[in-house]
Amino acid sequence: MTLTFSAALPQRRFDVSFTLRHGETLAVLGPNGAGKSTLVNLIAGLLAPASGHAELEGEVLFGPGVSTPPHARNVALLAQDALLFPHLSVLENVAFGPRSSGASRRTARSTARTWLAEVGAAGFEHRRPGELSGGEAQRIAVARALAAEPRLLLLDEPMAALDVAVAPALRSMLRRVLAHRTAIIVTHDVLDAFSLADRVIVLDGGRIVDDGPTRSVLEQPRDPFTAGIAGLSVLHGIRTAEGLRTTDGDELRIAGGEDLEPGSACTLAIRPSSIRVSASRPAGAGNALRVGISDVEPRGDLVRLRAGALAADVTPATAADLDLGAGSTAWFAFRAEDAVLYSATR
Amino acid sequence: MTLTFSAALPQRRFDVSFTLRHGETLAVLGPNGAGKSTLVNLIAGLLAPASGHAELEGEVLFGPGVSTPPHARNVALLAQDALLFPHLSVLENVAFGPRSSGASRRTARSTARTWLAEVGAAGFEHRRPGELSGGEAQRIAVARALAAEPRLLLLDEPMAALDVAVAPALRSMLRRVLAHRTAIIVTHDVLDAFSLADRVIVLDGGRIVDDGPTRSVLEQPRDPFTAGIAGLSVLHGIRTAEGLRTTDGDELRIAGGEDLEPGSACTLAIRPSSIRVSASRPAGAGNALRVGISDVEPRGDLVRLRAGALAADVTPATAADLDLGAGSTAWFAFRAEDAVLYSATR
Amino acid sequence: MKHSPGHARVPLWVLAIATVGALFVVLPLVAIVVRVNWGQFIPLITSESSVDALLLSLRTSAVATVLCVVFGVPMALVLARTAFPGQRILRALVLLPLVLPPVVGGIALLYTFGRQGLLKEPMNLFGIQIAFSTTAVILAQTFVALPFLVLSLEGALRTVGTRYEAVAATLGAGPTTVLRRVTLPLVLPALVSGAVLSFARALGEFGATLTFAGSLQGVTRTLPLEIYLQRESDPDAAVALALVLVAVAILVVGLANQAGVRGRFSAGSLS
Amino acid sequence: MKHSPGHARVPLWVLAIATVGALFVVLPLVAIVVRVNWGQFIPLITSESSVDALLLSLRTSAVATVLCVVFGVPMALVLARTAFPGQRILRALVLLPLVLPPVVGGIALLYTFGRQGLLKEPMNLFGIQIAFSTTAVILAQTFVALPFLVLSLEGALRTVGTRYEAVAATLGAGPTTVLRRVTLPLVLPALVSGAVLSFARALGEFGATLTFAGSLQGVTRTLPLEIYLQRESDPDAAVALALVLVAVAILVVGLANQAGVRGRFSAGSLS
Amino acid sequence: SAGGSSAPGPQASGATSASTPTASRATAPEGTITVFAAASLKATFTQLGTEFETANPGTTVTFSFAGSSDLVTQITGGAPADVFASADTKNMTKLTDARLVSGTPVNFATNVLEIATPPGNPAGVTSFADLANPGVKTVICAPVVPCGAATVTIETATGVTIPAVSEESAVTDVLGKVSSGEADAGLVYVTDVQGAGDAVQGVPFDESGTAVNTYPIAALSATKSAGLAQAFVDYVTGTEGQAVLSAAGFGAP
Ligand SMILES: Nc1ncnc2c1ncn2[C@@H]1O[C@H](COP(=O)(O)OP(=O)(O)OP(=O)(O)O)[C@@H](O)[C@H]1O
Ligand SMILES: Nc1ncnc2c1ncn2[C@@H]1O[C@H](COP(=O)(O)OP(=O)(O)OP(=O)(O)O)[C@@H](O)[C@H]1O
Ligand SMILES: [Mg+2]
Ligand SMILES: [Mg+2]
Repeated sequence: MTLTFSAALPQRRFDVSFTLRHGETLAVLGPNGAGKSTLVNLIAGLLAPASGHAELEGEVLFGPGVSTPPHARNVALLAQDALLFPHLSVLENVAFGPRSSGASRRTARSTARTWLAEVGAAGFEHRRPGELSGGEAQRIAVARALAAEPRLLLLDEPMAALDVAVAPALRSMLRRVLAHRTAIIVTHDVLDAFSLADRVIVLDGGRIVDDGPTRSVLEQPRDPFTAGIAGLSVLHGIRTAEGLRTTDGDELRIAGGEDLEPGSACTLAIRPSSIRVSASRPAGAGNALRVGISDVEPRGDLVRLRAGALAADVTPATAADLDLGAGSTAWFAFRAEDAVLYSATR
Repeated sequence: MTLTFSAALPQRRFDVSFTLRHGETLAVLGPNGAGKSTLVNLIAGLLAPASGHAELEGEVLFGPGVSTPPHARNVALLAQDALLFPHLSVLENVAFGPRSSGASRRTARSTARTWLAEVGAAGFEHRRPGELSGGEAQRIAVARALAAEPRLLLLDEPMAALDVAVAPALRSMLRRVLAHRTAIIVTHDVLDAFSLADRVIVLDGGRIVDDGPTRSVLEQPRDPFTAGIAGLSVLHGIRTAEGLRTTDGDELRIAGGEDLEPGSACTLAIRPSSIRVSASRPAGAGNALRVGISDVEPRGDLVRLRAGALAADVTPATAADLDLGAGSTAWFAFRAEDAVLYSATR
Repeated sequence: MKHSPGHARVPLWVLAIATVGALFVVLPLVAIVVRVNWGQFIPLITSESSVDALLLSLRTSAVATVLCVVFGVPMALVLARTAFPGQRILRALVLLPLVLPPVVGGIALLYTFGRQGLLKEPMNLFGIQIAFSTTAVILAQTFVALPFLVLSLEGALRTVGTRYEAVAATLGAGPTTVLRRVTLPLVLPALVSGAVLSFARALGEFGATLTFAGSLQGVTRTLPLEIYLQRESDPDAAVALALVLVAVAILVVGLANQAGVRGRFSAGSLS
Repeated sequence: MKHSPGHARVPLWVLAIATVGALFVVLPLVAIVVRVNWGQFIPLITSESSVDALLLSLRTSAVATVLCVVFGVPMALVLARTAFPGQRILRALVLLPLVLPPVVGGIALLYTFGRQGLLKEPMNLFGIQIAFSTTAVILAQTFVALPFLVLSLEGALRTVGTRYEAVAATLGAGPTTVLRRVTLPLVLPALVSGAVLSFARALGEFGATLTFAGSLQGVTRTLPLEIYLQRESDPDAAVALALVLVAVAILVVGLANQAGVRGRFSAGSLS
Repeated sequence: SAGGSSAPGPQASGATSASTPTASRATAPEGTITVFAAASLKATFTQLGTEFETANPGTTVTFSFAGSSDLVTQITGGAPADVFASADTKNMTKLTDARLVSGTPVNFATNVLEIATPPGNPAGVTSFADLANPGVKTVICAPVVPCGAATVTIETATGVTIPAVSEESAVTDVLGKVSSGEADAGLVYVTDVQGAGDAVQGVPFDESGTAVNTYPIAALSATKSAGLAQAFVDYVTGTEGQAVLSAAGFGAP
């Protein structure tokens, strides 16, 4: 294990343990206030835990009575704010890490130039941070963290301020770089998780609520938050002979999931595009649920209807025909073969 | 017109004019450094233009020799940074606007409570900004801007730090609120534009490169940036009898677009999911282009292949079969009826 | 970062040098304490003239501090938030009372507010007589203490920047509201420490008072003047009184620090 | 905001009060200028003793300022960046030389570094003789000027916060590197203005020097002492010299301001 | 000014016998001495020093002028003084008590009080009794300093009580208040009035004889140039010295 981490911080109701292998990239997902930034700040040494123990490549980061200072941890952190040093030029900002680890001014600058080119900011070398737009500053901050060549790279929402024209380029650069690195990336974007991470942990309220390989966590999400960012709806319930009895008492017929014990806790996932919406109970033997619409959200050529944890995409024409609005009721139906059933425990 | 705006700021190569009707919500899109924040700061009075003139509901904001101070403009700005006043509690932060416009402490607080509830932050009233996570702070900042009840509301990427669990709720709240308001929202997210804005302007390099109703701008994008965030690929060319001759010289057959003059400049838009990818020229009379793959990006259950301005989504299995990587070549094919052809000028 | 790790934030060599510096300031105090005639301490400091001097000093310094805040805050704001030709010269002039040997400062005040001074005519017109009055003491103290407030506040205003003020303005707050509800609260710690500095400087003021206001028990003879006078006849009393002055100063500074710390907020955290 | 709109940033009433405050500081200077015997000005200020005094003042104040920076920066860092029991008391003690009437300060120094002082034995051991030498002048000036540097720097350090230092640490910069490349550059404007304040205070120092260092031409008689002495016999010369002191101070402060402004960067912008 | 071009280096302040650049001619007595003298002696002693140096080539006399009690504090604290000239006997006694004086101090001058008024005497003060008028703003020395003690003595002798607006701690400060026109009258020494020239106007009064202030001078035991120090003391108390002092308004001892 490259990183073993276990720490508690009761003031923030934070208590998390996990390990990370060498070269592995971990995505940390979770809603606002889940403790994602707390986690990376603890590893970086900017916060001290109340109790716990962490090691990186055999060296103790913190433990009972010990705490390695941040600069000796070999961990670089890119925070939500770019926090470029306002008194240094962009080039000197990026050269800061190499200089700090003893490189000559010349070497540090050429390293910095390389990384600036990598993030597509080669022309900004002599600007001051105050003269950059929000996204530009964030790109420079990415370059600065990478130029420090840390053993463990921590990225706290590095793409938050990036536009779609820049994000793919930066994402593919990060993918190239993170392939050889141990890294933890905090993100709200499922695409970052898919394209950058080998593994995902999902935090909520300061605890790990899901943990596993990226694909299985995101395709078989255990909780509504993960389902939400994966673009799925989930329903929880008990395995029955035919399929699932939901916690609301609806009986559903589902194909697959034969390996699951009847009576065991199960989760069902379904894409919003697989759900058909109608005003009255649809004819036929398919699965159908009577739901109250909680929200109607236009999404370009479609309209997304939310009903609690479930979502359905319909055309604007359908939405208008059914005269659906928040507060009205409708029937959501789907075919047995469109849903995925899996165990509620990983 | 509620807002007429025309301003130039040569230091930032910024030169933009537009008007906004009462109750209209305008989305401002554009890559990093396009001048979006510059635009809103000019309207808010935090930047002074080199030249230009602007009026809001008949009152001059700025003009040759005049400049209304920010506090008298009746314009509230929510910036990219939350910038909550660190010395005030969350409640006092939100009550700041009402207090400033003369409300009693009591009234201002109750207004503040209302708006805090609207953004789902009712429990945070007595916290200090230093004790909030990034996303929590941003939600409070939204409430603070709304509580000021401005004539014009400026939102500079209000959702940038929000997670997917919170964003839909906030977005539907904003939709409700913006329906009765004149507002300008800077965003990188096409969903914000679709769900909140009546009209869109696209900035690039300090100029307006596209302008029009939300749907037409996003569904018939003129430039690659807009196409990118709308999830489309665009090709530019000249209308021919059968379809389009691209700027690269490829001849394409396209259904529709009969109203376009042969020989006129046209744009073709297509979804990445409508493109089939093969290693050799596909049989049949469909449209096919030989392209060099520039990037391969895993996206959950799909892989997105980028080839210049074009993108295609394939399954990981297909990607593996074709052994595609950055630098390899492939054929992109699509059916005539899957593409949309429209005039390059709006 | 509120919960900062326990490890030292400053290099060790910094700690070492700081210790030497602190000793340099603290040792002289120790030297005074050692020399005090403790047997006679209470009678020495409770003599009528000593008590009069202490009370006068506290009263005048308090009023001078208020004047410093009233005039110093606007001056700092003008220096930090506006730009006009000659501003640099004005800032240098405001520093003047710091560099002026107090005796020269006293002469300058005399030449200005004295009976034969620059403002002789307007003052005669209103029948104002400042010389040899407690008012003169307060003026002298304000004159030497004002720069402390202006400079510490101006620095803080520049460091805080104008971002929060800009946000407040877009929320509809006029300049006065911004000042009252955003700017001043943000620089409160600096304002408190500037006021404490001013108070301390006013409390210790000697030369300008002597030259400008004279030295009459209960009217113009502040504690430093009393100490100076006692030295002639009774060095023990002078040392004892000096210690009282030090104690009062430490008390005030300590209390103000506490208030300042309570009013201080974390400037933000990394995440 | 770099390109701030042209409208005034401060309310008008603030401007009005600030003007009154500025007049209060500037008028006494005008009064002095008016009283100078301009016909005799050059001969008065170029007498040998005056030139000696001016040169001595500049030399000692420069050395004192260097000492203030050397010891004051670490002290400010320790006060702003560490927490230890008794820190509040230490901060109050550092303020001490501000409140101590300079004469008392001089006595305290004499009690510490004098022939019969607290450090008599270690100093005799090394054969060090400080009192009544130029070294004593420098010590006295450093003693009174040190708090200026410490306090203005400590305030700036607190205002800047530790976010940038935290980022630098995660990039591998050790405490000394962080100090040199991040902390000090960020507070450079405050450091410069603190040093200027110290220099100005050292230049104007009078009471402690007189008591601790004596008044020997070319050795310990600095400009303020010369002015005090001249006043007795030749008030014209005293006023002329006072004006020279003021001019030197304004020059230094002006130059430093310029340097400070050049070194100052915008603390960030809204967007 | 005093001391000529002989600005002694720091080492000279610790060792008074050290040679200085101007003391290269080898004649006896030679060397450098430092004289600590009361501030009121500045003008006369500066002149005496120059004359002494001319009379004794190869010698240098430097001065440190301050209030007598300041000087006593400094000498007690180890200041490198060879000769001390005090403005009163009380301060000299402090030094003899501390055994810092070699031999016995010699009185070399006396001084009496005089009324000083601004030029033109705006309040029309003509006698000591006029000072009792509350309309006359009078500044005097505080009783604890020599000139103040003298004032009290005269007040007691005459039965006149002065409602002073200020009790200063030094003659200089009294003089400053008067010369600036701030006060209508001040009580200072005759020599101070004379030394201030046109800045003030003197009003002598008969009762001044009831309080005569005596100036003692002595060589100090710490001196390393006892011969030169004694030579200077002798010079001051001798005919040349007395002539200069009496020209400045001092009385004979
Ligand atoms: N300085 C602080 N003091 C006390 N509590 C804090 C502080 N900073 C954050 N918290 C609390 O700790 C919890 C975790 O915060 P954290 O910043 O780690 O969340 P996050 O997962 O990074 O959220 P986001 O997605 O909004 O950045 C939240 O409940 C937050 O309110
Ligand atoms: N203070 C400044 N001084 C000079 N140029 C600046 C300053 N701030 C921004 N710029 C430049 O002005 C241009 C527009 O910046 P602006 O902040 O408006 O971009 P933006 O569209 O908001 O970008 P983003 O999406 O990254 O926030 C950019 O080229 C930027 O480099
Ligand atoms: Mg966070
Ligand atoms: Mg922006």
